[in-house]
Amino acid sequence: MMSKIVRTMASFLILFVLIYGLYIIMHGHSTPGGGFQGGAVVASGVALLIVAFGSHSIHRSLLERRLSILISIGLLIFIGLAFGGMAKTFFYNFLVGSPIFGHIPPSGPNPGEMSSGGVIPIMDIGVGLNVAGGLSAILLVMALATTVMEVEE
Amino acid sequence: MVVASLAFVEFLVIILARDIYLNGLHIYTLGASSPDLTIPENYIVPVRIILEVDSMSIFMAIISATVSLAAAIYSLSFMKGETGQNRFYTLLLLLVAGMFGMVLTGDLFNLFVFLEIASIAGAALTAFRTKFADTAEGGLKYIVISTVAALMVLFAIGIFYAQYNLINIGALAHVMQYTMLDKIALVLLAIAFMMKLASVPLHMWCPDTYSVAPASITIMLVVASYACLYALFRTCFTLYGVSPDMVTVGWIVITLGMLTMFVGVTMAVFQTDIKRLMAYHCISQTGYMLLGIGVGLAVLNRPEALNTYGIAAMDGGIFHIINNALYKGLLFLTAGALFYRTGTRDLNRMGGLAHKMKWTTIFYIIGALSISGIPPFNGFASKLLIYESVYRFNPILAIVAMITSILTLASFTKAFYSAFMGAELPEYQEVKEVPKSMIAGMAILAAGIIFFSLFPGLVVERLAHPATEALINQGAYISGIMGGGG
Amino acid sequence: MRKIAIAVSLSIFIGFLIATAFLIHPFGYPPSEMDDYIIENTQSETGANNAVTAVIFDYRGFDTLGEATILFTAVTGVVMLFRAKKKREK
Amino acid sequence: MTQGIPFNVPFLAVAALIGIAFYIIVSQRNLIKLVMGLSILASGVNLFLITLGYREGGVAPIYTHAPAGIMVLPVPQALTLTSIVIAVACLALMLSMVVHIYRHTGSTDSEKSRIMKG
Amino acid sequence: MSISGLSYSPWSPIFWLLASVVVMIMAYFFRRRGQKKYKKDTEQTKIFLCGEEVPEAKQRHIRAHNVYWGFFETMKEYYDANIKAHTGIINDYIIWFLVLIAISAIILFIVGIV
Repeated sequence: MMSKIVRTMASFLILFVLIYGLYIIMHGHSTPGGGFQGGAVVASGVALLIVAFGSHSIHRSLLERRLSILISIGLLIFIGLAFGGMAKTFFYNFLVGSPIFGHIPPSGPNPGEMSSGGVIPIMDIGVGLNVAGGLSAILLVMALATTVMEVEE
Repeated sequence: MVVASLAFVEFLVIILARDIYLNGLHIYTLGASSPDLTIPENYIVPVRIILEVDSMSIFMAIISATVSLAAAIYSLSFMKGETGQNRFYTLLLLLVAGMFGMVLTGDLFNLFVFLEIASIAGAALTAFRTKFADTAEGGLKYIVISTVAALMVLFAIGIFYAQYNLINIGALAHVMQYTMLDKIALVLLAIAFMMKLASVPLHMWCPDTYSVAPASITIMLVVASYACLYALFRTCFTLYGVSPDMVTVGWIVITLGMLTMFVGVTMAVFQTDIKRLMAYHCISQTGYMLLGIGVGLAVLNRPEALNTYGIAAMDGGIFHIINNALYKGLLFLTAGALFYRTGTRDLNRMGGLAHKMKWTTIFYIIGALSISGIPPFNGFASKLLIYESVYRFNPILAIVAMITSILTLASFTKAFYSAFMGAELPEYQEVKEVPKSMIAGMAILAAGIIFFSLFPGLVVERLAHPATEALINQGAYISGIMGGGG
Repeated sequence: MRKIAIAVSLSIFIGFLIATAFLIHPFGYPPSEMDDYIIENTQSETGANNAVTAVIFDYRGFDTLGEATILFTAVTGVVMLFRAKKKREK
Repeated sequence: MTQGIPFNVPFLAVAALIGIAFYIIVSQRNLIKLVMGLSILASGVNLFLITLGYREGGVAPIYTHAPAGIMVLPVPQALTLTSIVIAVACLALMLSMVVHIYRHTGSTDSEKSRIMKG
Repeated sequence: MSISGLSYSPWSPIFWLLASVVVMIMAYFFRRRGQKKYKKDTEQTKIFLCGEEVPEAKQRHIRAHNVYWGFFETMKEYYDANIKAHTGIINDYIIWFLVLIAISAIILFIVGIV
């Protein structure tokens, strides 16, 4: 538990961190970034909260069981999309050319579009959930475990 | 549910195996518009990840599926009463997935990824019983060793990528020029995999890890280390093939194999902890495989020697892998059964348990006779193949292998005597036979041993020999990827 | 004894690493058959502008699946390792 | 080979990083330092992978608002991303095991905290 | 090839199985010729030790540590060196790894030149 200034700033900054992370996840197919990077940014927001408020008060609202559900959902999205292309092969990008995200951008440098990339944006979201949940769960559990030990001694 | 899924996997593997023996090598390109499209249209090198399954891969897959099925059935009652069971089974399935990925993939980087999956799942499972003091130590040793080995593998992959801009095994073998950099990569890959499969003098993590893991996990770790053995074979035979230094590499492998056999077994005789004793045996049995394969590697460039005894040596080495996975698994499971009922792994504190645990004793006897190479059992069949062929290569090696076998018998007699024989000790009056599912898990492996003992010729011809052919036939593997002439 | 072993083997190992550094292609001029194909065909095959993301999720999607699985494994392992402690707390 | 950076300096940096990492791993008895050494080793290998993909004067392989010119290779970047996540996963597991070892034995020294030998 | 030799040679498992069946039948016949008066849980099953007091089960059992004592005593130097090498310290495992990489790299290097 840090001082009041840190806590106020953390609760203010966490919004920006989360929005930035979501932006990186959503725009992975057209700008630098992607599921892993955005997920890591979101997890760093959780780390900020843990540092500011202490792991026990975070643990009250963010159980690691719910985080593991998040991880599983992300992984299931990913695997489901991979199986979606099963008509041709595993991991076949079956959404390219279809109405959803199917737009193929002109070749060469261009301004970039949201609705391109086939399954890639959705996979980004799945992996983003997975990484954000996973790294937050690791941080939370290890923070809890170490603080409990300090209390005992 | 876990058992059902693993049984289903076993079923799928057997179907795939039958198909492969009938039709040869299988290719699956992930993400292409057709599974056979290994190289994109109008292009020269493969871009996507390719799964490539030949007889050797499916041989290892059969071992993994069988042993993990037995381990899962065994765990049902072995793990009863522990907390965190759902996570235990999740990790067990992930370990199986890692092993399957390692043996079925045709891509080096993918091999690295699955190696790490198997390592992390294995290390976490090793430290599963957190209430004991030594489990975390075993897990830490395993994961540190795995990480160092895996990073060296990754460095070698980087070297390949820098030279040829490829990470596919078949395509790399196609363009391999055997430069100085390739030699460095070969050393890194070979030694890293040797570290993972616990060859002397890199074996010291092995008893520490195997002895503290739950018994059903230990046998999975044994099979995971054989998946690394498979990776070593792939590196030496398929990736480097008939390059001129293979004689040297073969002799390095033979030397390490001899050291592994001898040091492993002599240290095993000394142990008083039953699972450490078995872990040292595991090391020494790995030496047989390295010896058989090393002889094959050393004569790879001489066709007449290869045909007279090289192939037989490799058959023996590969047959020994599946034999050892079965009987070593059985022995570790009996050790787990002893631990389950007595609560100790220390042989000094055991005795007279044969009066109470009849099935465990019978399974132990089967496993011990088999591992020591007593004639009717399958351990003898594979050892005989190795002795006969290695004797023609170099008699001294065969003699050391026989001494190792004798010492193996000696140490298992010691363990048998002190754990099962003797008077009924007062502190074990309450001991009962282990629950049914543990017996079922052991019975699967014992049935495998008996089947292999009765029909060794059949197994060698149907399972081990195609695997050897697949290893030697580098051209077929390459042409699977590159198509046509290879 | 241990210090001599460390010194000798480490120096030989670093020697080989430096040899690798000199033997490898000059920095900035790698061979690029596979990557040229990816750079050229990313947009038409996957529809993504970002070639790295295209490699991660399309060309080498199986690796990414393995990687996500590794993260899942690590989370499962860490949560499992610290389970007993939390039970005692409650 | 002539213009740009002479003597493959980035690869020499990789060699130095891996050498330092191995020195830490073999000489430091503190388990936390050992884990730090492994982390440095992972960074060294990642640096090696990422330097492999660089092309003289190349831009990032992203077509959105890209300036004209050659692009650096995308595959090493993807491989590095994978290996970074793997390193993080290993690190988390190793640290939690070190915490357990410290709880049981009260020491993070690899010689004092060992139970098994021989 | 000696694969086929496995099924026809005297090492064939079927042959050994038959032999063990014969031995079992013989053992059964010898057993049938034994004393009929033997009964369980009477004085007959007690251990006879020249009339001495029979020690407790705990003392009767030879513990694992003492098995093969002579072997270890003979090979003392080998075992002392070996156990000294198995330190159980993680750092040493990595040292062995480096040493082995160095040795095998040098061997390959020299062979490549010669």
